Amino acid sequence: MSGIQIRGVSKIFGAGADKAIALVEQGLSKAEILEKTGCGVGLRNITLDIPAGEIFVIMGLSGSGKSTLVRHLNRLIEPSAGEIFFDNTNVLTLGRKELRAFRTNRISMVFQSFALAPHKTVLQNVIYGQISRGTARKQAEAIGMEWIAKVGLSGYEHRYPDQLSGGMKQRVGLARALAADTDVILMDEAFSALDPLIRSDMQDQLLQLQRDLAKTIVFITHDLDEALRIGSRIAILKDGELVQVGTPNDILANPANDYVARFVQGRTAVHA
Amino acid sequence: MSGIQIRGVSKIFGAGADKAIALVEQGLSKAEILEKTGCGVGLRNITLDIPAGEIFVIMGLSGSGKSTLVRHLNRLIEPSAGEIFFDNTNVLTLGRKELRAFRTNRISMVFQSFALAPHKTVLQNVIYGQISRGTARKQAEAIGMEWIAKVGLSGYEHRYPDQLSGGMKQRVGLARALAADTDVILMDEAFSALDPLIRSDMQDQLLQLQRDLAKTIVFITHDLDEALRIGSRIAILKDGELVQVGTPNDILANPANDYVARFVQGRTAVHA
Amino acid sequence: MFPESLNFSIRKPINHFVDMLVTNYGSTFRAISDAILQVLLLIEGVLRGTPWWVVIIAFMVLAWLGTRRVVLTIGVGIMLLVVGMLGLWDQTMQTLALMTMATLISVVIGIPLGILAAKFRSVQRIILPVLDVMQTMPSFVYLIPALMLFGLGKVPAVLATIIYAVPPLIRLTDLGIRQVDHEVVEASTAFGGSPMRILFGTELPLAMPTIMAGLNQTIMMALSMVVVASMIGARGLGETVLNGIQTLDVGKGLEAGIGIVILAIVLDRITQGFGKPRRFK
Amino acid sequence: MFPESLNFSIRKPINHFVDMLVTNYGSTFRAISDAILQVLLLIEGVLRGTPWWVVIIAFMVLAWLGTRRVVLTIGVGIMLLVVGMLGLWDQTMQTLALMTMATLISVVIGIPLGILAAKFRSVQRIILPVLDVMQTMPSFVYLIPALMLFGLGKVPAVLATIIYAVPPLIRLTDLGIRQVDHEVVEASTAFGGSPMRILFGTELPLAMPTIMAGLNQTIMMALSMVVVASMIGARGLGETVLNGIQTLDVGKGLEAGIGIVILAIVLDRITQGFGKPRRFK
Amino acid sequence: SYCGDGNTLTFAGIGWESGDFITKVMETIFAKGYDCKTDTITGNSITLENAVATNDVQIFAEEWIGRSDIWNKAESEGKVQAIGDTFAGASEGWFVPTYVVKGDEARGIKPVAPDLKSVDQLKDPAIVSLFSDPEEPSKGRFLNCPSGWTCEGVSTAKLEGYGLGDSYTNFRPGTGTALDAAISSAYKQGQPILFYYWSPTAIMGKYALTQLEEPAYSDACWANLTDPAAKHEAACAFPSVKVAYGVNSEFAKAAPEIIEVLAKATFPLDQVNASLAYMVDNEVDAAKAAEVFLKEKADIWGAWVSPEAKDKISASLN
Ligand SMILES: Nc1ncnc2c1ncn2[C@@H]1O[C@H](COP(=O)(O)OP(=O)(O)OP(=O)(O)O)[C@@H](O)[C@H]1O
Ligand SMILES: Nc1ncnc2c1ncn2[C@@H]1O[C@H](COP(=O)(O)OP(=O)(O)OP(=O)(O)O)[C@@H](O)[C@H]1O
Ligand SMILES: N[C@@H](Cc1c[nH]c[nH+]1)C(=O)O
Ligand SMILES: [Mg+2]
Ligand SMILES: [Mg+2]
Repeated sequence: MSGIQIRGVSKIFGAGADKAIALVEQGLSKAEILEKTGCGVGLRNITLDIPAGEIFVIMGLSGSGKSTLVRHLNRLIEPSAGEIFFDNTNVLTLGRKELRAFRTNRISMVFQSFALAPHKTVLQNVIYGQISRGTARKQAEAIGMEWIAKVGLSGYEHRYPDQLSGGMKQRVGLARALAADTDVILMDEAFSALDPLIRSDMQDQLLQLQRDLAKTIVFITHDLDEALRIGSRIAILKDGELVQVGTPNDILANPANDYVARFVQGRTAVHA
Repeated sequence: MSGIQIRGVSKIFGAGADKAIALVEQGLSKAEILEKTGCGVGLRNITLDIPAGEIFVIMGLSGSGKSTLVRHLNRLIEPSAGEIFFDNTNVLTLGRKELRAFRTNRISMVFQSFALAPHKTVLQNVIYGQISRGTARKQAEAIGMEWIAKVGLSGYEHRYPDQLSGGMKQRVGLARALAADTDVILMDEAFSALDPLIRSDMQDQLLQLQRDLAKTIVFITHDLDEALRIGSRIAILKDGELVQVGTPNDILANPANDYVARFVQGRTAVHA
Repeated sequence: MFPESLNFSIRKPINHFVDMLVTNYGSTFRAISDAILQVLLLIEGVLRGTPWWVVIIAFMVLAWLGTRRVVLTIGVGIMLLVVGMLGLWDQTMQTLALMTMATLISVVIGIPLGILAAKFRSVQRIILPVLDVMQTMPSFVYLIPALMLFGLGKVPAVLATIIYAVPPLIRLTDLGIRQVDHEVVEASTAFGGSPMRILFGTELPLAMPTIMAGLNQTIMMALSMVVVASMIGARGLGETVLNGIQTLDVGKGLEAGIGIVILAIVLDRITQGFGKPRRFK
Repeated sequence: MFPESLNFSIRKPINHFVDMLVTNYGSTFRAISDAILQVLLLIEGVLRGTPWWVVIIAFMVLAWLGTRRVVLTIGVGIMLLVVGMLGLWDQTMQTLALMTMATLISVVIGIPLGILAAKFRSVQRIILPVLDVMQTMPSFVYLIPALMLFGLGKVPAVLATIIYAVPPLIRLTDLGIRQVDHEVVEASTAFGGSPMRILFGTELPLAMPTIMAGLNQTIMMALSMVVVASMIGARGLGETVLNGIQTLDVGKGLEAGIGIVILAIVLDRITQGFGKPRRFK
Repeated sequence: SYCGDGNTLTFAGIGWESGDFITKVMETIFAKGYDCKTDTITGNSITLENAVATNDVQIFAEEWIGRSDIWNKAESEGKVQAIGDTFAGASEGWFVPTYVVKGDEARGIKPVAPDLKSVDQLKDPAIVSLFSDPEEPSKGRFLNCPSGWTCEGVSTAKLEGYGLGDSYTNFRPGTGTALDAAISSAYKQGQPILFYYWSPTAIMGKYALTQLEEPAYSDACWANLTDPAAKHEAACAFPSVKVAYGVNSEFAKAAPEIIEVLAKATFPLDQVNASLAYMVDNEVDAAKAAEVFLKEKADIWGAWVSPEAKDKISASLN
């Protein structure tokens, strides 16, 4: 297991990406490029190693490109430039079949906006990954029920998403990703809608997963406490750029710049 | 200004609410009722006073009925039982016209799931409340641009929601509610998708609003720090029931029961 | 087969009823008919009175305004030119007048009814079987009495076209509005949007793709009625088709048929263009 | 009007082409025709051979299975009984056989084509104008050559019905799939769903209301072709309508028209029932 | 006069070839010779007959008298009347293509039923299988007149009267067009086909057809055949038909000068056939055939009109 390597990845949204990417290289700011070309800069020239078997936390301002970055890892988004390696194979060169196999077996995701199938019950949503992989329905359901219980939704397995509260939907998304039992789990603000009790419970489960099964977890959060608690390593983004990567202590002790310092200031007192 | 009084409000979701409400009165648990009738218990017999001019925080486990409760306040949901008074008028007896006037002038809302109009630009979304009220478009746009700037989205005013990140969408929802300039603002996890910097900025703005303009703000959050920082009063829900209401210090000092104690335990050390 | 002892028939009462209508109210219906006819003749007069190249340019301008697509705009011009070159210009203008009127009335009737059906379950309950009847009752069954009441020609043709063509617009307006994301509507409601504002500002724009699919079907079905229209004496392309097929002249029928298809495509592309939100043009 | 000097005509070549086809390839087409006919006769044989009450019960059972609604099930029974009592049982069964076949083939062709159109812009580009032609080219223009090639009767009737009725199904399948929430599809993709699984598990179920609106239109339009079908010799209700209107017997035409409407409603309600997700039954 | 008062003279735009041709001729005569504003409204015959009754249409140029219910009713109510004879000698009957009986060497078709002469031979199983109906292979197919025409009822009655009901399907195409298409298709492919047809028509002129013999016409037999309620135990040939100009009665009163022309305007049957053949051979439409007829046959139509009208018409043709 050699983790994920991101090499020089940039992403431009909108038509005319070529022109915009040239401006990116000239070092124009995100706002300037938006004004000049109408293109949004999602990421600019990110190079980053995500080691296997760790919980890797990504933080940053709203709109700084966190979701965009993790969506590159399972190729929901194609980069405008750059390369991504997963266990030394370039993810961008995978054929359609390989990509599918990669997605079923190696990588799963919790979506920031939940993205549940509205026509499926909680249980059907949760076992989607297993079924895609070809697991027998019975067995998949057993796995699914287990995870539904673990996220505290027992009794709701035959309900539909529109009958659930926001946090419950998020937990369905969580159970779906966890039930898929992949090596890597991408978690885009996966706990943002949870109350503190359930949230800390979930954090514990995540830590346990990582410890027992050596899962690689890429975790986006806005909660510094959470980041410090579960992250082996933290990356901080700003306006699509990588500002700093390091262990929690590194970052608390030596913030790379003012931005990072402000970002972590609230908590330094508590944990440093 | 005499705030909002909630009197014995219960809400049952699903067909056969009558039967379920009888069971609620017999004191059966939410899970039992779900199993017996297939009905979800949203709220059970809530009686609560929300004073005017305060930031009133609602907390509770995911699925405990917080969203359901605030949706009663602007009558997006009709209660199965109970009454709601706003400045001493029963909201439930408002006619269609009065209800509309009430919504345009008195109460606005930030939705947990954002609920932005996908076919409208950021600006058009933000000024919706003002336009509904009959403000001239020019003036409404001036107000809108101001709030867009305040939530940090300048430059995005002519973008569409699907071009924004999660947190940016949430800020559009926020700006929409604030631009409506109503006496009461319902905020359903309005900051959940924001990073700490923007979040604390928003908290400051909220406090300022409350102080300067004496707005009544009903604020749902999962972040105890936030609740303690901005809340004049905190209510805690569990399984649709009101467990405790009080000032932050009350609750930290004298948790009504074990549940509340566990809920606040993480932070007691810091703030008590 | 089915036992004859159970049979009953409504033939005679219906026939007597029709007879009675014709005998006693014929003149009333004629008066109505004349009023409609005046409007029709006006549209037709304009279309036929204008030089052909002005009409073509006008349509190209419309296509451009609606779609902002160069290829399509030129395509519209070429297609209309082909119609002219096939020697069908005058017939095409007559058919166009009829179809424009029928389509306009269909929109004016169809969208509001579709909205009502979406808003009130009771309206939907009543309207759906009526639409089934309108779409499947063979036109001639009601055309014959209509003919006796309104006389031969354009007026019953417009009526029949509307009856046949309006249902998909109603159905798809209904469907489109019902499918609009409930949360977005809820947000508009929460901000005190009036029913009208919600309808025009949120529901209709979001339902637009489905409604436009309905309008597309309405136009297609209206143009599929052109031949039936000329069976009851409406001039235009249908007449040429009818003449072609009655004399087994497939080529002649095909030429006029092509004219009808071109009209359909031109009307459809222009209306679809106007229905598309500006953002995606 | 349009200057005659610009005119051209495709009449003669077309007519000669049709002549040539009929003269030289008549037997090939006849063979195809016979194959289709066998299937049709089989369906018809079953429907006409079964006692009427068995047919009614079978339809009621289907209605129940599809909708689980008592009133509707009884309604279907009563409507079919009315058809029988109007003395139209045998004709209705003949028409039903034709319509069942046409609808089945339309579904088999229409939904896959709609899916392809939704998936590939190029397919959509090609298919849309073809659908315009299919819907608006007057049936008789292609029916005349068709019946010269396939012979008079049921086979060209089925073909014409399919040509006319399949477009809305294709269009609305296309639209429905395009409208499916992009995020849900993305989630399925992220979990490695195969294109087939995404299609059948996510896109089709979510597009179902729109696709069913298409099927509804297809059934309506198929039944609106019943009279045209009998103009080329297909037996059944259309023949009765035709006979009624050609002798100005509005009552007779109306009775048979009611039969057609009833068939439409019965077929529509049953298929809509099966298309509705179990959750909402 | 009617036209002089600015009235429009509207013709029924009847679609079949002879109707189309005659309408075009008469329209030109009145437009050019009598300065009428003329017009033609297309439609199927039933709607047009009705339109004559309501005076939306004034002249129906080829009305087969006494055969359409709607016409009969309008006539009995005095709303319409028949004027003159459009042509004499129209005929109808049951036909097979001549190659069925005699073969066609040029096309390599062998006679499949060399002895077939009369309707009573149709019962012969060999003949039945010759005309086999693909939709009901055990029976033969008799291609009747279009559904709803008077001739359809009569031929249906005859089928019963000749005892052919069990061995033939009574196949009614819905329209004349379908009937024509079926006949031309079979003819071009050299297939056997048994059908009802009439003259004058383009098909009759274009194809070699053989009429099957039937028992002699009698009034009693005809009365039985035309009564749909009666039982038909025997049958007989069609009578000769009267084809006339159908006009609205009010119009007839208002326009005696036009009625006078119509009363005289009888087309010789062979002339109609010749014009129809001209249309087919040269692939031209009825308008062209009418023009040629007017140019070349002034001796025929000249007798129908006043001398000055004749001059005006002739002048307009050059
Ligand atoms: N439309 C609905 N149909 C059925 N049950 C519903 C519906 N909406 C909410 N519920 C149920 O009501 C309960 C309370 O939901 P609510 O959305 O109020 O929770 P919440 O406190 O806001 O939770 P969260 O923090 O997760 O947003 C939940 O058990 C939920 O399943
Ligand atoms: N589909 C899109 N089209 C155009 N711009 C986009 C699109 N998706 C994202 N962006 C832009 O890319 C930038 C980064 O977005 P991203 O969703 O990655 O932010 P994020 O860091 O996840 O923010 P948040 O914390 O708010 O979720 C934003 O400026 C956004 O406007
Ligand atoms: N349609 C008329 C005239 C006609 C007979 N044959 C051909 N045309 C009839 O049935 O009597
Ligand atoms: Mg994000
Ligand atoms: Mg909530």
